[in-house]
Amino acid sequence: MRTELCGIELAHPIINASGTFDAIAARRVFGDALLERFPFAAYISKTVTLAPREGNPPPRLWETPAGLINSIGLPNKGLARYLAEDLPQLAELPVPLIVNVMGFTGEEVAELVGAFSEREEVAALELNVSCPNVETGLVMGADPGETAALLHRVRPITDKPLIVKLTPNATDVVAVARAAQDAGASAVSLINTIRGMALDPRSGRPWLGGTTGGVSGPAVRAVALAQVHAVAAALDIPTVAMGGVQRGSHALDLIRAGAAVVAVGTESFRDPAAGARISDELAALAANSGNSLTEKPLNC
Amino acid sequence: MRTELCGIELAHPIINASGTFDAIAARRVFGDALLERFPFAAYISKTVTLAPREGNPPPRLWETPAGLINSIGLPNKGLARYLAEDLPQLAELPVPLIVNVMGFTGEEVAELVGAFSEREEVAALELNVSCPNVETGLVMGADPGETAALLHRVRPITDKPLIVKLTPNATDVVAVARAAQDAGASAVSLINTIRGMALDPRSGRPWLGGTTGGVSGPAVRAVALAQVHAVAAALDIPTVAMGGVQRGSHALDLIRAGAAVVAVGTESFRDPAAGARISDELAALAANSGNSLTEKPLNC
Amino acid sequence: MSSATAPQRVLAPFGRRAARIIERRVYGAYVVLRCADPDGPRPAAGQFYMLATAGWGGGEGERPFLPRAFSVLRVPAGHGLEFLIEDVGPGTHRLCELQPGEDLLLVGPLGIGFAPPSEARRPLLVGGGVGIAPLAIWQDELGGAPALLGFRDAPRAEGARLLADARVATDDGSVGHHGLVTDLVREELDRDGHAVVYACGPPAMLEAVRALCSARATPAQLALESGMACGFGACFGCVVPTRRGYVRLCVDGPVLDSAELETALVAGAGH
Amino acid sequence: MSSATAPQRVLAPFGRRAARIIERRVYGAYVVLRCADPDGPRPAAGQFYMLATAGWGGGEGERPFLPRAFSVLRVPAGHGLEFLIEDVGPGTHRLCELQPGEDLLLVGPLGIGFAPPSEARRPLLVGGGVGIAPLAIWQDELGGAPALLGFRDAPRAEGARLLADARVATDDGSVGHHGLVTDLVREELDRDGHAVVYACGPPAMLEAVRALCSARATPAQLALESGMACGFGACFGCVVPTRRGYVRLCVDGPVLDSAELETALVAGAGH
Ligand SMILES: Cc1cc2nc3c(=O)[nH]c(=O)nc-3n(C[C@H](O)[C@H](O)[C@H](O)COP(=O)(O)OP(=O)(O)OC[C@H]3O[C@@H](n4cnc5c(N)ncnc54)[C@H](O)[C@@H]3O)c2cc1C
Ligand SMILES: Cc1cc2nc3c(=O)[nH]c(=O)nc-3n(C[C@H](O)[C@H](O)[C@H](O)COP(=O)(O)OP(=O)(O)OC[C@H]3O[C@@H](n4cnc5c(N)ncnc54)[C@H](O)[C@@H]3O)c2cc1C
Ligand SMILES: Cc1cc2nc3c(=O)[nH]c(=O)nc-3n(C[C@H](O)[C@H](O)[C@H](O)COP(=O)(O)O)c2cc1C
Ligand SMILES: Cc1cc2nc3c(=O)[nH]c(=O)nc-3n(C[C@H](O)[C@H](O)[C@H](O)COP(=O)(O)O)c2cc1C
Ligand code: FES
Ligand code: FES
Repeated sequence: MRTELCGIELAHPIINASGTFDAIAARRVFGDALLERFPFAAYISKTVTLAPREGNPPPRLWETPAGLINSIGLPNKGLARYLAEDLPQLAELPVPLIVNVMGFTGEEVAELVGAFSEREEVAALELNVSCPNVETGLVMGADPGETAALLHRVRPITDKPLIVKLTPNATDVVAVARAAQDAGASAVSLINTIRGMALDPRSGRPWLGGTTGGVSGPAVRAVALAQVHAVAAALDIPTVAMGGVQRGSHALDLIRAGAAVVAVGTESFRDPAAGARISDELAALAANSGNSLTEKPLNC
Repeated sequence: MRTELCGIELAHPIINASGTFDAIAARRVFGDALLERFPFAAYISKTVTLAPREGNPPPRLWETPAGLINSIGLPNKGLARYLAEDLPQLAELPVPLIVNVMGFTGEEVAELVGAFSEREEVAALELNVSCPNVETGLVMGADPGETAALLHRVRPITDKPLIVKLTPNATDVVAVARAAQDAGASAVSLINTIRGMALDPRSGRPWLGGTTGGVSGPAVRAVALAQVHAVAAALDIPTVAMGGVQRGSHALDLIRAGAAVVAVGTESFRDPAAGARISDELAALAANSGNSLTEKPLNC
Repeated sequence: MSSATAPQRVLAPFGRRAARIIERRVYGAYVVLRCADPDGPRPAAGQFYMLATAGWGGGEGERPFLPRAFSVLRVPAGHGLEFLIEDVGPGTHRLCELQPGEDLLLVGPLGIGFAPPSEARRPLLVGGGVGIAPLAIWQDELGGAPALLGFRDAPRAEGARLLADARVATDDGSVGHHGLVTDLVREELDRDGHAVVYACGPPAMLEAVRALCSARATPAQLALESGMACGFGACFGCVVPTRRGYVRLCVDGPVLDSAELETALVAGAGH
Repeated sequence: MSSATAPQRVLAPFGRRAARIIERRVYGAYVVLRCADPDGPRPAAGQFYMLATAGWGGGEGERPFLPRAFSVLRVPAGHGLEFLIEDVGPGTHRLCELQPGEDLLLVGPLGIGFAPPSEARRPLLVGGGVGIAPLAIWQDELGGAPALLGFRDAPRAEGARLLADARVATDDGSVGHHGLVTDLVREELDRDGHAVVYACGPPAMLEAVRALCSARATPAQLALESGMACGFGACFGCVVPTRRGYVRLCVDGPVLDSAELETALVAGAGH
């Protein structure tokens, strides 16, 4: 099941979704067993911003039918401390490292891209233009013009692959994806979480400290498949697909819909080793169904 | 729990969602018991179009985690036969009748609105500008300008309340809602189904005859609450809220988020009398929590 | 045969009700659940119910979510209902796990059942797999009729014990005729074509029966399957193509006159 | 006390594993599940596990979906793990229904447990409701320590049987002191303040204990609760505010030094 993404060699097509697996914390909890049995073929970091962020006030989580709403608010230590403290530890992972970055202006994104571009531990960058918890993210990734402008600004800065993470909260995701491709994106990834909300059963006020949040998990799987199918059919660059993947069959669906690589997010919360299980299930399915995963997907 | 919607008296705040309860078929199945224990405070018809429609080829249904994807394709007998055959039967229902219409041009919508406007069995009209199974529906309801233009075209034609049903598949649902209000809509209703897809596990090809469909049920509840909360806060006209309502507590959430009336859709498939149960549960909750449902919702 | 005058559509009580399971029997690969339904009417042969349980959901892939459709197998002397269930997915799996004392949540009876034999034609029952279910109650109603039943293998062929006067065919030849039940149907109709066929089973079997009968101008009533969400005409999801266009199988079927069909191969039905 | 030198964070095997339930006991309003965990290490007192079952989901409102966090109650002589569970919602309801022979799906041990008493201060255990769970294993590790336990009512007060040397307070006065457990804590600390307090319970109780102790400069270790999705630092959802900013309770807690907290009232915790 070896495959590749923008020239990055991958042992199998399953990686993690940004912000759903903290490899440094997981190593504190599981020790080096994590490295010996690392569940993903590449590791994508949680979103890094220029300045440190505390994130949203708690509560940050609400469980929904077959899903989860989160309003985490992109807490992170900021670029400087990330480069100094986290990158060296992440370099010890047995897989390629992709850093997910987000800025509130093109200038900020350019600074982030430039900084990581110089670090050879970093195989690629993912641009988060789609986090529904942060206004700007929604705007940038929802508008083809904004997305194109951002890519024109940062594409020249680095030779590393640039993966644009699309927001599902847009009228025409395909148009945004096309704009990203035309402006030089190396790949697109989708879906990010879908805007959602919950009320405190007792007070009737918003449960989440951030008022609204993003829905993930099995509840969004069918929406993800529709968007991946539409985007992959319209683009020539590879698609990293995610959204509610729990089993190899769900990954196979996304690959059949045109995805090059599949990311696992919320399911890792239920089982830290879910990525490895899903990759094994996918390999078994591909073997049985005689389905070569590299074959051109059915274009329906 | 008596309430009202655009001047229409309602015995309680629970009505059906368009296309999820065929009162004529239900009467064939359950007999007059349906009329004696009618579960909804008003009855909204399935979408009626000018010309008859066969609808999409089967399969039309796919079950998802805590949800359903449908690609029904708006089958209906068309305006002429609807007026002649269905309206007289629906007039026998013990509750006010709201007819949901959809056209592929402003002209068609105008013709539909004009025709129903003359029938005094009809208490109000719902404009479906949001059905994700029909291309035009998506476009009209996703664009504020298109929506305003449609309202300007049809508002002068009738004195009956016009409820605009919004699509959730839009970048800025609030902007579309505002456009509808400013152009004379009497109320808005949301959410319609969210675009989704499924593949045949065996062939890997799209399962649904319509290729893609719309997701409904508990899986979309958190998304519906977020959109209703945002729209109700921005509008002065009433909001009819729906999306995954299964219990009185879910209806209470939507009312606390600003909804005037709550519609039940997919849950009726699990229990035809769900609407009555939900209305009873809501009344009990309102009593206990001493929550007057008419009190101005918390604006958070 | 009072029953021959039985209505084909018995009205359902409005809403979903709980029916306590009083017996669970296993026939090879199939489970038969008997439940008490004091508030329900006696259904017509060929009608079906939408079934669910408490704690529906939580199975494979967080399913089932919607209720599932099941033909009534038999109405035991006295009262109550029997259903025949094959475990093919999360919903049937959950139902097959149910034990006496637990509740079924049901809506029904639903749909239109079999019409009594017209003229002096002899009834011939043709079933495949779980499709034998509606034939059992119909055989009771008719006061007897020969049955030709097809199964994949021996464990499933045990289902034949649910009907009287049955000839069996199995795909693997482990029981009865080695081959398709339609071989037996052809034989029977060649012997005496003056019959009316009542058939229920997988799409391919029904289509073969339809073709055989139309070639011989033998009237046939086919109980079809299609994916259903509601069972009472609410969702328009269960349509099958007929000569008069799409019809909702849950309210205009599940029994259709084969003359209405160009094909019995329904998209999305069967496993 | 070999245990006093026990590590506070025992590493967890990577991934989720099945643990067969070998005993289920009821203490009034609480259920104690004992499971075999041959592949798991001996946890430190105060650590917790994320628990789920097969067929998770399908409860009230199609939940639970995510695993739920539970402190280890006790490590029975030999091996295995015990958990104390109160049915407060769909997840705990499902767990309380489990019977011997069924499997728990667990990840753990997780988090940081209690630190041994510093100096010559005497340990004082303070628990409320299900918060008594981590105190039981800690009492074992310490080789004994007095416990002050608060409960809502008599059925819950039966939980006190899980610890030795316990004084009980109930809100309704049905058992022991009529009032809050913090009344007993104040009494104890006034009698002899040279103690280190180990507390676990509802937010309001922990906050009262924190205030009492800080007023007396009595060191206290508080085992907090917050809503968790993953339990191993992956989601950043379980943060609580401390003097050094938000910390993830699942990896930097659940036991926190009260000196780190301005308040123990955690948003979204408790029922
Ligand atoms: C009128 C009628 C009468 C019936 N009578 C009987 C009977 O007497 N006994 C009996 O055993 N069965 C009967 N059936 C069939 C029964 O309803 C189905 O076997 C049952 O619905 C399967 O549900 P499941 O969850 O177990 O399997 P599913 O997972 O629902 O799979 C069953 C089939 O549904 C399709 N499918 C798979 N996944 C999905 C999905 N996510 N969404 C939608 N479709 C999917 C596939 O074609 C699959 O083969 C009847 C059906 C009808 C319409
Ligand atoms: C470290 C730790 C140790 C614990 N140890 C124990 C123990 O030993 N014994 C024990 O019984 N409990 C323990 N708990 C608490 C236990 O985890 C919760 O009681 C359990 O998660 C409740 O799940 P539920 O599905 O039963 O209830 P839920 O429905 O999850 O409700 C429980 C609370 O969660 C909130 N809530 C309600 N609905 C939702 C929703 N949809 N999404 C998110 N939150 C919601 C509300 O505050 C509600 O009161 C511990 C918790 C932590 C963090
Ligand atoms: C708790 C949580 C935190 C997340 N944080 C980020 C993030 O920091 N950056 C980002 O681009 N996406 C983030 N996401 C979105 C996921 O990467 C992914 O797009 C989404 O969860 C859908 O996949 P899933 O259904 O498999 O979880 C987060 C998701 C969750 C649930
Ligand atoms: C099977 C089905 C058919 C529907 N048909 C229509 C329709 O004809 N017109 C319309 O405006 N909405 C239609 N809808 C959308 C519903 O009215 C409602 O907006 C949506 O299902 C969300 O509510 P729910 O989650 O309670 O089902 C349909 C939904 C379903 C599930
Ligand atoms: S199953 Fe819903 S209309 Fe037939
Ligand atoms: S529970 Fe996920 S980080 Fe703590």
